[in-house]
Amino acid sequence: MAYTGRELIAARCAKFFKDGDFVNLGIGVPTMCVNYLPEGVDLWLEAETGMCGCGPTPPYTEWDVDCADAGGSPSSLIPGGSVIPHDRSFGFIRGGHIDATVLGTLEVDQEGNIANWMIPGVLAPGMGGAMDLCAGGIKKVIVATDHCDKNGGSKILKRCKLPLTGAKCVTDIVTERCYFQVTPGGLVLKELAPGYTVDDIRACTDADFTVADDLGVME
Amino acid sequence: MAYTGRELIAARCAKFFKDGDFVNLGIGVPTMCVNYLPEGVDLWLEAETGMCGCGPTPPYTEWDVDCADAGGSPSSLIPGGSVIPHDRSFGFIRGGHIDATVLGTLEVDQEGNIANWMIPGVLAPGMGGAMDLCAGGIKKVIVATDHCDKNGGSKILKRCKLPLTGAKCVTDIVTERCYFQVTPGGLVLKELAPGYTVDDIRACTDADFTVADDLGVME
Amino acid sequence: MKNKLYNLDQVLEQIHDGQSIMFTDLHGLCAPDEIIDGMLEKGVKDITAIAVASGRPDEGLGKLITAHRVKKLITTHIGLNKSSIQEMFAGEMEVEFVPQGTFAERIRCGGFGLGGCLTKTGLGTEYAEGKEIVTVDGEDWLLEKPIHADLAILKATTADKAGNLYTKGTSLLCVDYMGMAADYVIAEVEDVVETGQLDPEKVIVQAPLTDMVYVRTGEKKPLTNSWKKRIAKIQAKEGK
Amino acid sequence: MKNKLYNLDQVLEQIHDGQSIMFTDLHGLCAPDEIIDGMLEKGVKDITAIAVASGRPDEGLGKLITAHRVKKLITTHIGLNKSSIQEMFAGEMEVEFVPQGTFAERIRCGGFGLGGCLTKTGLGTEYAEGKEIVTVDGEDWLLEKPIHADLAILKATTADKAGNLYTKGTSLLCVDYMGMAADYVIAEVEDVVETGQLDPEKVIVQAPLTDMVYVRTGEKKPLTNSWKKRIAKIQAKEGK
Repeated sequence: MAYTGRELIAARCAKFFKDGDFVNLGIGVPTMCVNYLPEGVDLWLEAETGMCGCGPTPPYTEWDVDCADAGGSPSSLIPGGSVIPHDRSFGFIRGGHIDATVLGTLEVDQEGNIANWMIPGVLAPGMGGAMDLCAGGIKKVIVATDHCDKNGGSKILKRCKLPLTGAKCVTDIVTERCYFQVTPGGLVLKELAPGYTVDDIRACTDADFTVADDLGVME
Repeated sequence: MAYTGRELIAARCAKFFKDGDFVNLGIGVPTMCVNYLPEGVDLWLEAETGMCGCGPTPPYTEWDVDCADAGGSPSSLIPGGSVIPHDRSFGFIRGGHIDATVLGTLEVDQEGNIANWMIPGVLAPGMGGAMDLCAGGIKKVIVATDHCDKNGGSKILKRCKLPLTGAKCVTDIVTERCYFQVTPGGLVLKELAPGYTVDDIRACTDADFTVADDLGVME
Repeated sequence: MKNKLYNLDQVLEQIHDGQSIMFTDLHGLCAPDEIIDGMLEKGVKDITAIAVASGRPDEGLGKLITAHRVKKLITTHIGLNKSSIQEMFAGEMEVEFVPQGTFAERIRCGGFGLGGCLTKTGLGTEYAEGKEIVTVDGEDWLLEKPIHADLAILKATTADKAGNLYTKGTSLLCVDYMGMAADYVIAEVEDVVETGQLDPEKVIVQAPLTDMVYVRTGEKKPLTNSWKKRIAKIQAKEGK
Repeated sequence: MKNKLYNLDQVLEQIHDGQSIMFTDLHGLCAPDEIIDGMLEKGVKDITAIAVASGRPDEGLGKLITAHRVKKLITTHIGLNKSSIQEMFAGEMEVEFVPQGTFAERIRCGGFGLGGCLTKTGLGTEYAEGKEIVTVDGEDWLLEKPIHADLAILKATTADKAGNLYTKGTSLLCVDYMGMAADYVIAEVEDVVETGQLDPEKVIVQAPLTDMVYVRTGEKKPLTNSWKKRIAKIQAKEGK
C-alpha cells in the first residue's frame, strides 16, 4: 500500500533513522514516524522533560502521573529507557548527542531557517524546547510539514517572515508532495511524491530550488 | 579538662556551628572539629567529591570502595546522608548552600586572604576543591592553623606572600594561641588561649590587629 | 536532626504578596496543588511565578493565573493554558519566554553560584536581540543570566523528616535545580518516612536545602483533571 | 537494540597514542583498572589525561604516569601521587591544575553544548591571571572554557547490554558528565545485566552515549592497594 499525505511524510522521515539513533520528535506528524520504522531499526526517543527511551502511550488503566512525556501526556519507558535530569536532557540536545530531530513548522526557508513558535499578536504559546532543538547541536534537523498552509500559501519560503526558532539549522524538508535537501547552495529537490511533477512543486513553492540529477520517488 | 594545642583549635572551631548546619571540613585539624560538637548540634558534612552527610570512618571490615570521602579514604553515610553529583556538590559550595568551612593553611593575612595550595617550585599538589571553598559562596570561612610555622615564623601575615587560594574570604582565624575575627577594619583579637597574653600574641604575629573590648578566654 | 514537617497554615505564613516563586508544574502535572489551593484561599497576589509551563486553567499553577494572582510569569510554554494566553494578551500578566534548555541552565546558574550560561540557543533569531553576546575563541555565544527566587514550592513524591526529597519518574523535572535556586524551599509531598529510609542514591534535593516539608492531606496522587477527561472520553468510546 | 559488550582487545583498538582521554579516578579509586593495564601493555603513549586526581604511583591513572605515558595532565590534585609530582618538576609531564568545581563545570560545558562557565572561583588570585573576565550586570566573573576529549574511559558498577551505566555510591564522581564530553565512551564495569534490568531512576550514563562496555575479568571489586596497606597496618596494631 502506498502512503499519501501525512502518512507519507512520516514514513519518509522514518527512513532517515539508523538503528540505535537517539532522536527527539515534535508533536503531531513527527511523532507518527515511529510507526513507520524499517525492520531492525530501534530508536531511543527523548522526551526533553526527562526521558531517554520514551515508549508508546499505555492503556489508560496504567496511566501514571509520574510517567509523562514532554507534552504532559501519559507515556511509558521502553526496556532500557531511563529517567533523565531536565538540564541533562537539554545537554543531549545542545551537546551533539541527539542524532536527529523531526519538527513541524509554520515556515521554513531555503537557507534552512525555521519559524515555528510564534505569530506576533496572534499566537504566542512559547518556544518550549523548540529553540534548543534548532540551536545547532543536532546534526540532522528534519522539517515535516504540509507543503502549504490552510490558505494554499507555500510554507517553504525564500526567507521566513515570522520570528525565527532557529537560524540555518534545517537539513531536510519533507512534505506530502516532495522531499528537499537543504545544502549550502540552497534547496535541492531530491524526491517527488507519487503523482507530482517538478512543475507542480514549482507552482506551490515560494523558495528557489534546484532538481537533483537522481530525482527519485518518495515513499 | 581544658583543651590545648590542636585539640583547643578544633574545640573552638566547633563552637561556630549551629544544629543542622551544612559544613565542609578540610583534612587534618578541621576534620577533628566534629569530635567537639556541643550537645544537640548535628551537622551535615559535605565530602565535595560526592556526599552530603558524611559519617565517621567505619571499621575496616566494612570498607567499601564505593563509599569514599574527598581524600579517597573509607567513609560512611549518616542516616539521611546521600550521594550527590560532583557538579552539584560544588554548586553547594559556590552557590551559598554551605554554612561554614574550616580550612588549614600555609598563610593567612589581615585582609582575609588565604594561601594554602602551593609553594612555587617546592610544593604543588593542586588546589583540589580549596579554591572553590574560598570563592565567596560560603559565608563563614574559618582558618584553623598553628599560629606559627615549623621555624617559628608567623603564619598570620600583613599580606600573604604565596599564591592565593582565595581573596578576602576568611572570616575567622583560630590558632592554639588565640582567636581573631576578620573585619573590614582588619583583625580583631577576640579570645586568648589560657596562658597567653596580648603581648605574647603581638610577639608572634606579623599581622596588625586590634584587641576586642570584650576580650575573652578561648576554650 | 531538626524535624521539618509543617502544616499548611505554617507553610502559608512563609508565602507573601509580591514574592518571586518557583513552581514545579508541567501542564498541570507535578504541581504542589494543596499549597496552591492554600495560596488561593489566603489571597496571595502580585507574585512572579517561575515554571517550565504554566499549568492549565483549572490545574496547577494555572489556577493562580486564572485568579489573576500572577503579575509576571517566567516560563517556556503557555500553549495549554488559555488563561495565561488571555492574561498575556490583555496586558494583565507580563510573560517572559525562555527556551526550555536555557530555562534549566539559568535557574541552575542561580543556584550553583555561576554568573550565567553561554548557549547557542536562540542565536541568530529575534529572541537574541538585546541580549549580550560573549565571544569565546572567536565563537559567539548568547549570555543568559541566572534566575534566583525568594521561594521554591516543589512537589516531590516522598520526603524524610530531615527534608531529603525523592521524586518518582518524570516528576523529577525541575525539582533538583529549583531546590538550589531559592532563598527558602518548601516541599509538598505524598508521603513522609523516617530519616535514613530514603535510598541515598535517589535523593533529589538534599536535606540541608529544604526548609519545610508539607504532607498532602487529600488524595496522595490523583490523576489530573485533563487526564481524567481523556479517560472519560476513551471510556465513552469503548461504551459505544 | 545493539549489544555493546566488547572484549579488551576490541576496546584497546579504540585507544591510540596522542589521544585526549578522560579517566575516572580518585586517588586510585573508581579507575578503569583493567583497561589501564591493557593500555600499559599495548604501549599507548603521549596521551593527554583528564582526571579529578591522578591516582597513586601504582594505582589507577597513576600507573600510566609512572610509566611515562602521559604527556599532559589536566587535574585538580596530584598530592597523593609522587610519580606525578616528579614528572611535573622534571618537566616530563605538563600539568594544568583546575579548581575542582571548575573542573566539573568545564567538562559539563564540553558535553552539554555550552561555551564555558562563569565562576568566582580563583577570582582575585594568581590563578586568574591571563584568564578572561566577563562582567555581568557590573559583577566580574572568570570565564572558564569547555573541556572535551577524544575518549572517556569510565569505571562504572553495572551496565546493561544496551550501554546504560549505573554507579554505586560515591563512585558516581565524574562518570555522569564525562560520559557526555567525549567523542567515544568506553565503560569498564563489574557486571552486566540484560537491558531493562537497571533501575531507570539510577541510570547515570544513558545507553545512547555509551559506545563500548567491557566487563572485568579479574576481581570485580578489589580494595585498592593503599586501602589494603592501611588494613594490614591496623591488623598489625591489633595483633600487638
